[in-house]
Amino acid sequence: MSNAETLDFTATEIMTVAASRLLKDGTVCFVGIGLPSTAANLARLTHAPDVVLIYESGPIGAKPSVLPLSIGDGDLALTADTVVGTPEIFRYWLQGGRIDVGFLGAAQVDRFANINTTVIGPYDAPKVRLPGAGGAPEIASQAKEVFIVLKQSPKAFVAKLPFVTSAGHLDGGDARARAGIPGAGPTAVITDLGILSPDPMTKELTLTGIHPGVTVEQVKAATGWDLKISPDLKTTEVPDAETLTALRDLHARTAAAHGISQGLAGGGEG
Amino acid sequence: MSNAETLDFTATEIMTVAASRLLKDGTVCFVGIGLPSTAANLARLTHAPDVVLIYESGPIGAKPSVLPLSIGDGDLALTADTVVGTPEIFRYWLQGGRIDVGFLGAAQVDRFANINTTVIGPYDAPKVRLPGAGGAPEIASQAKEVFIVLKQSPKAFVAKLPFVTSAGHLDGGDARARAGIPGAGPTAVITDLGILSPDPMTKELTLTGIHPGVTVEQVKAATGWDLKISPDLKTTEVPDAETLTALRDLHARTAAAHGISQGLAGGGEG
Amino acid sequence: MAKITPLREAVASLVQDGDTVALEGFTHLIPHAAGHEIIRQGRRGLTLVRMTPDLIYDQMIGMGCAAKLIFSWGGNPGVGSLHRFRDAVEQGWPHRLEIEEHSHAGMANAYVAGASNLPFALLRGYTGSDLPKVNPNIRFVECPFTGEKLAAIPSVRPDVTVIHAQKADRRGNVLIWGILGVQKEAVLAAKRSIVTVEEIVDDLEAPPNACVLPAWTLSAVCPVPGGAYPSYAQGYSERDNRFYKAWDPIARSREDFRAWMQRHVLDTDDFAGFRRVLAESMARIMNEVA
Amino acid sequence: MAKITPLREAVASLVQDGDTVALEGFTHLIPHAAGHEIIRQGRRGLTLVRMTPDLIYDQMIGMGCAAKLIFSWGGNPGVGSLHRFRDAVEQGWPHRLEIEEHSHAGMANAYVAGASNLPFALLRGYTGSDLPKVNPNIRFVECPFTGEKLAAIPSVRPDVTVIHAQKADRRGNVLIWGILGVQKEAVLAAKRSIVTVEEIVDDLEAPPNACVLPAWTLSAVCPVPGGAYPSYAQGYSERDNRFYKAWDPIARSREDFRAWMQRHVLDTDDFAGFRRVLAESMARIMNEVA
Repeated sequence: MSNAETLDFTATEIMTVAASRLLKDGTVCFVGIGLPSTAANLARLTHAPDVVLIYESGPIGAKPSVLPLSIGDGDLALTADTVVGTPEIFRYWLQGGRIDVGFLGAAQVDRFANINTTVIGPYDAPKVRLPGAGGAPEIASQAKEVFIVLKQSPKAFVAKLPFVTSAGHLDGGDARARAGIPGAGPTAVITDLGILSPDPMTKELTLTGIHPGVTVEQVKAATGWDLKISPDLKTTEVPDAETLTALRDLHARTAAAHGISQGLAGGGEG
Repeated sequence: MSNAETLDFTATEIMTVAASRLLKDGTVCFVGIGLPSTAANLARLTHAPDVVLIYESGPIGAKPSVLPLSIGDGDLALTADTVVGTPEIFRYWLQGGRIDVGFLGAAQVDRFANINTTVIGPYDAPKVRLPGAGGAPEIASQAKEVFIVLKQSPKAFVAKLPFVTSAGHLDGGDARARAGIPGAGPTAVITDLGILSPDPMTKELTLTGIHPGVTVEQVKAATGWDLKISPDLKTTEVPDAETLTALRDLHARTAAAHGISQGLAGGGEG
Repeated sequence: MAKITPLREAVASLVQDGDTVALEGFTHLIPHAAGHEIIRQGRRGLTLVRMTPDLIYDQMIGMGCAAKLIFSWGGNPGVGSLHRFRDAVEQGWPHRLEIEEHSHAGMANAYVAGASNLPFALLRGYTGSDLPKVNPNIRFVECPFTGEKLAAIPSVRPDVTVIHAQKADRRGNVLIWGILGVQKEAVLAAKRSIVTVEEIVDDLEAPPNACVLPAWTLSAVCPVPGGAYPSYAQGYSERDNRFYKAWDPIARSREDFRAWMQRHVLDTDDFAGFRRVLAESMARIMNEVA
Repeated sequence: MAKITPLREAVASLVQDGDTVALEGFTHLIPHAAGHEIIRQGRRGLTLVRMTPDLIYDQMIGMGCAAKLIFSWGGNPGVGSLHRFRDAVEQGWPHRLEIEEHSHAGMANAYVAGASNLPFALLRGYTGSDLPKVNPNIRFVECPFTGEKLAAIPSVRPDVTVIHAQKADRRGNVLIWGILGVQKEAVLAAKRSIVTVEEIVDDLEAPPNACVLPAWTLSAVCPVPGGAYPSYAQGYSERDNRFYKAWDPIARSREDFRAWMQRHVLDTDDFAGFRRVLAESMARIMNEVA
């Protein structure tokens, strides 16, 4: 590990590795495309070979050798244990209560880990029209727990969302349970600066982990509310050489297979 | 045809042939096991090669070379265009409104072609417990029209049923439409003695066809109500040699394939 | 996660007295071996669920395993009545059997609703039928958009679902093909599940979009070749139509039934034992019914 | 019963101004050729339905075909925004676009309800989301057994559904495999349907339990090899990820978009013509975005 500490890695890489580490082996994971898919597949290729990856397009137990660029890439189908129709995914598998972890991206989150992917500005006259809900509202409510991964900035981490697309902890405290929403909701928000977790009582997102080389002031500056810092703040373990190699190989294979630059392997459903 | 008129045939054979003739080529038919299945397959093997046979166990477009003894015989699966799950059969195909003809058997029918397959005697203390509804209630209400085939006797053709399992024309007249039931309901009841059809206005079952060699008195004696006779009563055309041969070959193939006597090829789901 | 285990252990650990149990199979793949094992282990007070209760439920009911039956068609397919089922309903022998009766469409939708974690199934059903008069679990709801009245019945959520399938791989993933019935829904609707299989293979060789139940959705996978007999497993065996016919006279009398069950099921160790004893008596049975 | 017919004739006879039209495909098998033909024939006032409106809907919206969009996720998958969709919603160009917005679970269930001839879909959905505040077609019903509150949304029942599939036989039976999305439900929910296919074969060679749409459930089957481009057809072609990336700068400006559509779609006779002109311009486009 002392060796690995001298490695260079990007902020996106440590975000991906940190997110990946949260996935335990054998977990059944409903995977959003983009960063969640990268992190989930990295977990599968490293410490969690038996993680079960389910994509909303239908593959169950997908084991892609390269990253899918869309939620319905052929490699997902060819490597899966089975491919069912999209209605069945949402009915028997997600609503059926079979998902341990929902792994989501987001355009914006608020201090209670509610998610906006719908609009910036008023719904009827939006400043920016975002893609919309996709699978997230029901993933956020029906998976046993939810991990959210997105880059941290004041525009993305806002005190109050213009639109709640998918429920996190609503107004905090026991609001989620009172609303009759099953599942623990978001238990971790993994960013390029650190890891935020809901306070056990208030459910307000609190900085519990910080990536090496990042200062608390940097994280606070990238957050649109007065971010609370856990008294037990931990510094994220740096990615080891093996994991970094696995991640970079995965990206290289993906770029080669899809015949495009890595930049395209970003986010989005479809 | 003059040749055929000299042929011997049994009452069951002419019932089967008469029922078979009602199925037009290209019809999509939801088939009950037993006599309906025999008649439907005879139609497919003679005048209606493009009839589409759907069985509740899942086969769509089944083309069995021998008669199935149960609703889920392997030959149905192997010869079908596709085999779907039973829920899909009832949801997308029957309830979806895709069935032209529902072809049913029955233990009892009443004067308005309502069907009983549940109990003789009171429901809570039945004299005879019959097998129950199976697919019939929704076939009877959702197929565009319904053919019923059963042997005629005073015990089977009763003025009033102890239990209405599946709706025919309810109390007659426009009762069915008023109850919001789609589909034309039973348009023909084919028996070993003749064919009964609902009166266009009252919907009371009326003798419209009589098999050769059968008398009107015989039919009346086999009916538990004062059976009306159509002024336009037609004598059933005798089965031609080709059709009879096709039917007998089908039974012979069935007996040989299933290694049993023909008697078993009777009725029943399962 | 599926444990690959002998059937006896699976039934011992997963099926409890008083459970709601669905043994499903639509003519094809009926889990007879598992039904016999439940009888051998003397389970009582079960609520049995099945669209088409046939011989195996006739046996379980006659042997006193069942307190209640939820069903839509109970008969000996291609032959006639289930005499033990009728005796229970008509005469209360060996004890009273509560029944909850639906149509196939109702039951199939109730399994779908169970697999979907919905509390009730919604369908266009039961219109004009007397079934809603005798089954308080058939209710009606109004469409909030059109005002139409639609039938509603409670989901089926068994404690245990038991099915038979063609094969499993060594991790416990199961492939079913041919007539699928409601088995997938019945498994996904249940808290626990047992799948008996014809064989365990290295690779399922499942075609794209095949009906595969991943190992992590199952509790136990038990190799029982021929475990559907007298039902069949497509690609492995044929339905033994003679046995369905032979069952009729056996089940007609309480005494003959009890003696037959004692000799063929209670006094045998497992399904292989049942098949051996049955082979011995089959020639005689066949002569009697011929 | 499916007529095997050229795509131009199918669109001319089956898609009318003002229709509710669903072009479905989940990344895989998106019917781009059919979308182009609808644009070429100048259809107007359509209510477009699709879970994941992507490039082809961006084109149809930008060309003024759509009055309304019913959807759950609108973006350029793996790239970013749909600029024509955003321009319509944010600026009302080329005219106002009404939107009815759901979640994927809602849309998928609405197609299932449509295929099942139910007036509404029942799901556990939208809890805690603001979507019910902006979409009056998201309502709630009570379970008549447990009293639980469940979401209800109207069925999707398109006038026409359009999909792309791998192959049809000469009778018009269609086989789809791989990622299936909601295509089967979308076809069965619709009054009329058009299926473009990679090829017409003598025998589908469908595995047991494959996703087959019988000819009698379809209106028209149209051979259009590569008709999903830049989407893909498993077993026939790969997704052209470069085109998805190239689309971003083309769609950013109204003028560039119009010029591109004129040259590549309006001025070409059919999808083969589109592919020829695109091949000519692709090298240049690729250079520009590199």
